[in-house]
Amino acid sequence: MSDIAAVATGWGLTFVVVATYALWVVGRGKTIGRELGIGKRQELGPGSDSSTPASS
Amino acid sequence: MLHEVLLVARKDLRVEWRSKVTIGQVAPLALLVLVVFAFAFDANARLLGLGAGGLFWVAVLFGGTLLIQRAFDLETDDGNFDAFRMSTIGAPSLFLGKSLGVFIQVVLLELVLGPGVALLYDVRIDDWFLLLAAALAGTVAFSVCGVLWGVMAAGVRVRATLLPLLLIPVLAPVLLAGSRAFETAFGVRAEAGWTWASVMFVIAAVHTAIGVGTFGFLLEEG
Amino acid sequence: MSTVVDFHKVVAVAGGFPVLAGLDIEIAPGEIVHLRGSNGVGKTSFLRACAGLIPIRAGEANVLGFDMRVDRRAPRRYIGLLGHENHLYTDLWVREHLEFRASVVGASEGDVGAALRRVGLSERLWSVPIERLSAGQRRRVAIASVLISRPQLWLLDEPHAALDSEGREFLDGILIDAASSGATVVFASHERDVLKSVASREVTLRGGRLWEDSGAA
Amino acid sequence: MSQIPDSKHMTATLGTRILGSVAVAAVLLMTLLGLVVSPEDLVQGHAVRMLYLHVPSIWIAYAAFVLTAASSVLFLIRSRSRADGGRHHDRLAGSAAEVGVLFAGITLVTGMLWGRVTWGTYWQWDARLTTTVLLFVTYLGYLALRRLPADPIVRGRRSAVMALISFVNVPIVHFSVDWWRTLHQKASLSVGRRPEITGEMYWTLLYSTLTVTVVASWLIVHRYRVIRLEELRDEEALNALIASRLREDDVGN
Repeated sequence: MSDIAAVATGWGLTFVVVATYALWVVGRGKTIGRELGIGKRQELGPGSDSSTPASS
Repeated sequence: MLHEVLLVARKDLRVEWRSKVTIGQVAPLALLVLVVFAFAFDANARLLGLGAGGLFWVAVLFGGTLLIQRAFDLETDDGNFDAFRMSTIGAPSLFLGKSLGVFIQVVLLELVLGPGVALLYDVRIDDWFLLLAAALAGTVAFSVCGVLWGVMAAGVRVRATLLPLLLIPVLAPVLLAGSRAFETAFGVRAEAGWTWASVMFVIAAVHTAIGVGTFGFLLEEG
Repeated sequence: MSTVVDFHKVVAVAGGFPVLAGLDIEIAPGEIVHLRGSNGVGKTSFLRACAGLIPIRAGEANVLGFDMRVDRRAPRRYIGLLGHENHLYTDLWVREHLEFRASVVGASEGDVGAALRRVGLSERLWSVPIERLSAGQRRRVAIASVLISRPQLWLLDEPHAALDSEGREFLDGILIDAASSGATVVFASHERDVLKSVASREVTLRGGRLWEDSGAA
Repeated sequence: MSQIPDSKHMTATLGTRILGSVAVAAVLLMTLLGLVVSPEDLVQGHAVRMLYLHVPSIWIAYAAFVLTAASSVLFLIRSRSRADGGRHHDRLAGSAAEVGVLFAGITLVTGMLWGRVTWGTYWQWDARLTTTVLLFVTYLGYLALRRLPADPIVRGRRSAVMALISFVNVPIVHFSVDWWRTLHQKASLSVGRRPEITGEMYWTLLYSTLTVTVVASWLIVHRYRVIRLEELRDEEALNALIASRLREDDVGN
């Protein structure tokens, strides 16, 4: 395997995996949020909810 | 507290005495594993001699995991954990008692496996003292880790598959240290076998401390 | 202590389901309470909540004077629980099992024999592995295991199940003795007629709460 | 009885939206820097570009497992005194572990590809690779334990104890494996030591580490919220069930 092919595979796999995971997490959040009837008021104010971790 | 520890351990050993699962089933099975290793290595006496220390501990791990499973199945089969929860026996005593019971059964298993390895793989022992110390340390570490994870998987429907998955990564250092220490004791590796043995003592001590501290959390339901 | 069990609007959840939903009940010392109701009304859960094995989600619960919301382990040592399961080590001999249970609660060897005789288990069965016993005989061993700890509060889940009529008579005798010596008994059972004699009070649960109560005798 | 507390911060908030946008922009720049701008290494050639993923990933994996362990300890010692029963710490532990496993997996894959080019083999029984694979499997087990159906408190305690043991085990595993074999390139980014990767490559690595940290934080925050939402949904269903049970017999009583 050439070094360029290896780098391309590594970066490609990483991007696909992280993106898939991110989409899954967001999608699941949206689905459950919709079930609970929330998530539409999301633009309200900055994140000051003490029970979620700091949005660093 | 010592009284309670001994009570629990004695009960487990009496169950073993009546059911003879360790001696009658697990030990022969582990011996069989030793034979299978010879197939895997094409009965190459040199390879088997070099790997004897490691193969011993792999066989102990295999048989020991079954023993741990068994030690907790006999508590969950007929709701005996409820009886423990209702009793005055403290969680640390239960942890230490179960560990002691498992320890003695694993020692029994090793008493069968040890001669098996020595005979089948043609091993000569250079350093008996190191061998026994390493066996002791490794077995204590195995027992306390096993009981700690055993209670986590106890009563769960998927326990048979979950327990090895949880147990083996944690026991990897024990496996590594035990193998190296045994190899030194067998004279096939000129390396600090005693240091490996002390690694196992440290692992045993750490997990004993964690077990005594957290077993109560694991026992309580809800 | 005026009440042994004092539940007020208790809600308890087990397995993601509200098994007790606003249960109100008071039980006085010396009572023999027969819990009735069809499957899934919360009989078992009530017994387990009394034993502190299920956490209380809402409401007030006191057992033997201990607040179960603060420490539900505290009263356990005074409670004898017999669940659906027998809590037996089936590999052990009957006597060995009882000896283990006895030594946990600090009872003597003599108590073992006394308890086994009390449940009517003939001496030839004492040195037999429990797994060879019939279901009814195992139930008797389980009852003997509870008896040996001399609990102040007996919580029995379907104790009569699997027992023959002789076994039931033994059990009834044990319960009456326990109650007359000041202990309290709560048992769950479907069977109505057999037990009328022994129970001093009948309580019917429905939907995780009290439905009918014959009142203290 | 049934209400949804502070529901407005459950999915996206302004804060995490900004964080997410920053993450996307940073990743684009990181790709540019890592794949185009930064030079080839004299010895490793293009393979050095793998380290811009490999090194930050293992850093994130370890950081996430530290977070899991710290949250688990807090859960064990504080759960009784907290109003939420320690659920906050439990959720944090769970989401961090999942992200940690993700990045440990990425570490392994990139490491193996790097090894194929540099060492000529996918796998060396080298101390750090071996430690990482054990870590990966350990935390896969942790996630398996978390997935078991159980009462939330029971599951929380069980997984907290497991996280604690797993974490205590990390140095033990590392030490013993390290002692067993050492073959790996020395740590690439370390404080107080002259880095072996220098110049533009060093800065690219540093920047990638920062970027991956941002991405991982975003993932953890969102994963946390999903766990929270799931719990909320279960709680809602349970409260509705309790309410209906409390109502249903009112007439008869």
